[in-house]
Amino acid sequence: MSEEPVFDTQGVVKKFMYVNRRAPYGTIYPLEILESVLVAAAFEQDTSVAFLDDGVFQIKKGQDPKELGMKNFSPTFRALAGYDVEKLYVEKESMDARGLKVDDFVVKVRVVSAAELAKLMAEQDILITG
Amino acid sequence: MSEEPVFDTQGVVKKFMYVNRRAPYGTIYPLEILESVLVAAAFEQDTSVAFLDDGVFQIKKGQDPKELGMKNFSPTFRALAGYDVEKLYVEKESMDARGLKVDDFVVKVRVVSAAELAKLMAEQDILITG
Amino acid sequence: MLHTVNKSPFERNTLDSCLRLAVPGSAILLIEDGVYAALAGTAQTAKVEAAAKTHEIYVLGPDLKARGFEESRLIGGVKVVDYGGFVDLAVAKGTVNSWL
Amino acid sequence: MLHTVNKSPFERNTLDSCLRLAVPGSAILLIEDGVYAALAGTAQTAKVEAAAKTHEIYVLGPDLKARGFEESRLIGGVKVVDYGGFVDLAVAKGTVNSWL
Amino acid sequence: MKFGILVNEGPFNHQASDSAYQFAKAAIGRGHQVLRVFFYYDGVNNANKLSEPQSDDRNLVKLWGEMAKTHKVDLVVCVAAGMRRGIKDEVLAEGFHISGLGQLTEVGIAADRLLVFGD
Amino acid sequence: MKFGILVNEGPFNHQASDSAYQFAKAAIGRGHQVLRVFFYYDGVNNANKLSEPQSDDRNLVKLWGEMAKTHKVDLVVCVAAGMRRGIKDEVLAEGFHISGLGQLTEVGIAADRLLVFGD
Repeated sequence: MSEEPVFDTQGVVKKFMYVNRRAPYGTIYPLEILESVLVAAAFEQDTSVAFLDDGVFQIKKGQDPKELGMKNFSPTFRALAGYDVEKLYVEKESMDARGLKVDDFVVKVRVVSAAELAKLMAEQDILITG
Repeated sequence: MSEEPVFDTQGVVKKFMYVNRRAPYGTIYPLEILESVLVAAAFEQDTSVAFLDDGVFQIKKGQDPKELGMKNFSPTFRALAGYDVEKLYVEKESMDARGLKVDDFVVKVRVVSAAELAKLMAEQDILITG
Repeated sequence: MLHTVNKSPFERNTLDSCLRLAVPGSAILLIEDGVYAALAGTAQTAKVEAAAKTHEIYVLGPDLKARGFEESRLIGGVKVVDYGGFVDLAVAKGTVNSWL
Repeated sequence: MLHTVNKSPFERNTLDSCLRLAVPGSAILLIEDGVYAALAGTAQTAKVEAAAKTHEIYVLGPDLKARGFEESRLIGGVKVVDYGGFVDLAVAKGTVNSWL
Repeated sequence: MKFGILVNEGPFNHQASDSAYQFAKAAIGRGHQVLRVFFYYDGVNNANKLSEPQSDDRNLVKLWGEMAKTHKVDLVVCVAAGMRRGIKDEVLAEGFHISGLGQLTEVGIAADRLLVFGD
Repeated sequence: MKFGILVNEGPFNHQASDSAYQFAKAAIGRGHQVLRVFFYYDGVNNANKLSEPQSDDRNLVKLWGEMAKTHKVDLVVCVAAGMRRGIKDEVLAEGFHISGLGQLTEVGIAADRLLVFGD
């Protein structure tokens, strides 16, 4: 095993935005990226999550993948608030194109236009897509 | 190791069509599927390859991935004729949308319309997409 | 023939290719992320409704349920099947093409 | 900001999403199968030409060469860079978003 | 009826392996026979015996192995795809064996239907 | 400048790992520092020491290991993603080590830029 370097990150707070563009269950990205969101929050970074494109399906209410033998990870989104991740953005254009309404979501989100989200993205230090 | 069953395939000739829809180098599917085409031909099956969607880029002339450290596998398409795989179809709609002409290809192909290719697909016993 | 489509029509071109290359009368089964194509009231609905006039459209129930959608949100005329129904379709319809 | 797009615009919606979410003036680098978006004379050309009016569009040369296309087939105004140029763009343009 | 199945993706990352498994299970449940499952491309990762999913998650490597044992389904890992990706005898799970692409063509010929599951 | 790199896909199947490697090489060539490469999702397969590509093909597992050694690039395999996919100490290639997701956040904080390569 190699030696593990430790970087000096003391007191630095950066803007981390997770860019969630994929549908749940078809691939594992939405599940695994969520673990990373929680860790960034635990490191006390200024963490936000943007749901756009098929990513808006990640927070659809009523998910039940039991018959597939898979885990329903959508309740974890509700746990984000407990980690102070309250900046959850949904792009309006993506939501509308998919026939979804705010009532369809398992968490409280802020619906923003593509132009607003573009501005928010441009303000970040770190953008993580998965 | 489990015992390996042997199926009785003596004298059976089926229509195998390979449905190549992906661009080369971005993923390995086009390279690996080609090995399977050669094997089907070696088993003396009635083997054909359809290039449609981004699959038409697989047979573009002049590929040179040396700088990426990758292998140029496009010359193998020319070897198909030696294995009696002469049924190479290119869908015209896909070719036109990508601005490609017959002169752009490394092999001689038969250009067919979507309607013609649909009919050919419906006549197959086995369709392999990769 | 049976065609399966496993990708979201919002993300990829596979459904379009399937609709272009499926001969009239063949069956199309939407599985995995492909099930989103079966929803009413989306930007993809009109295309799928038009396709339903010339093709039988099926959707895999367990995949729909996993993603949190009830049958009431589906386009009219789309039939829901389980994995057993998927097997039956593969038996009944002849050669299968997976639009990957 | 620098945006990278690594998927073919004929196959996926990533370029569309990038163009919708990239603020005017940001740079877009086409890599891997994304390089096909830089070709002139295709069904995607008009969209990319329009985008080139508000964004700087770059294409990764080694990926273009791998796929058998010469610079003469590119849309006018698209700049070709090598991996060193990719690094320079990441340095110069600030935060990087990969449209995966 | 006799089925052959081709799996193009590894477990977990894509749903392909899950769908293939559920289809095979349902086919057997309907009284059909699944002659062989051929693992190609990243599909070879289905045969990695070191795979250790979380305790409340499904374990596809094991599920495939059990199906092979109970229902005599032949599980073949493509040798060339496996070499490239490091799926070799050292990590091969029970119920799988490594062989050549001829095994895919063979099951295509022998089966009434070949189904492909992938990305 | 200091770079962090996130790799989401395994070698060979997608070009992502190649692109990440070429980018890292070019960054080092330009005099920059690559602090850490974090392998997540199927990216953990980049650390499988059993990987044996054809003799005329590139060997990404080795190339990453050599870069780690020569240029002090820290190569981290996500422990959770690796467990699931069977990338554990038994098959871990030289130059890589297994650790938690905190290592990704940490390099995001410490680096001037974080680049993601994936499917």
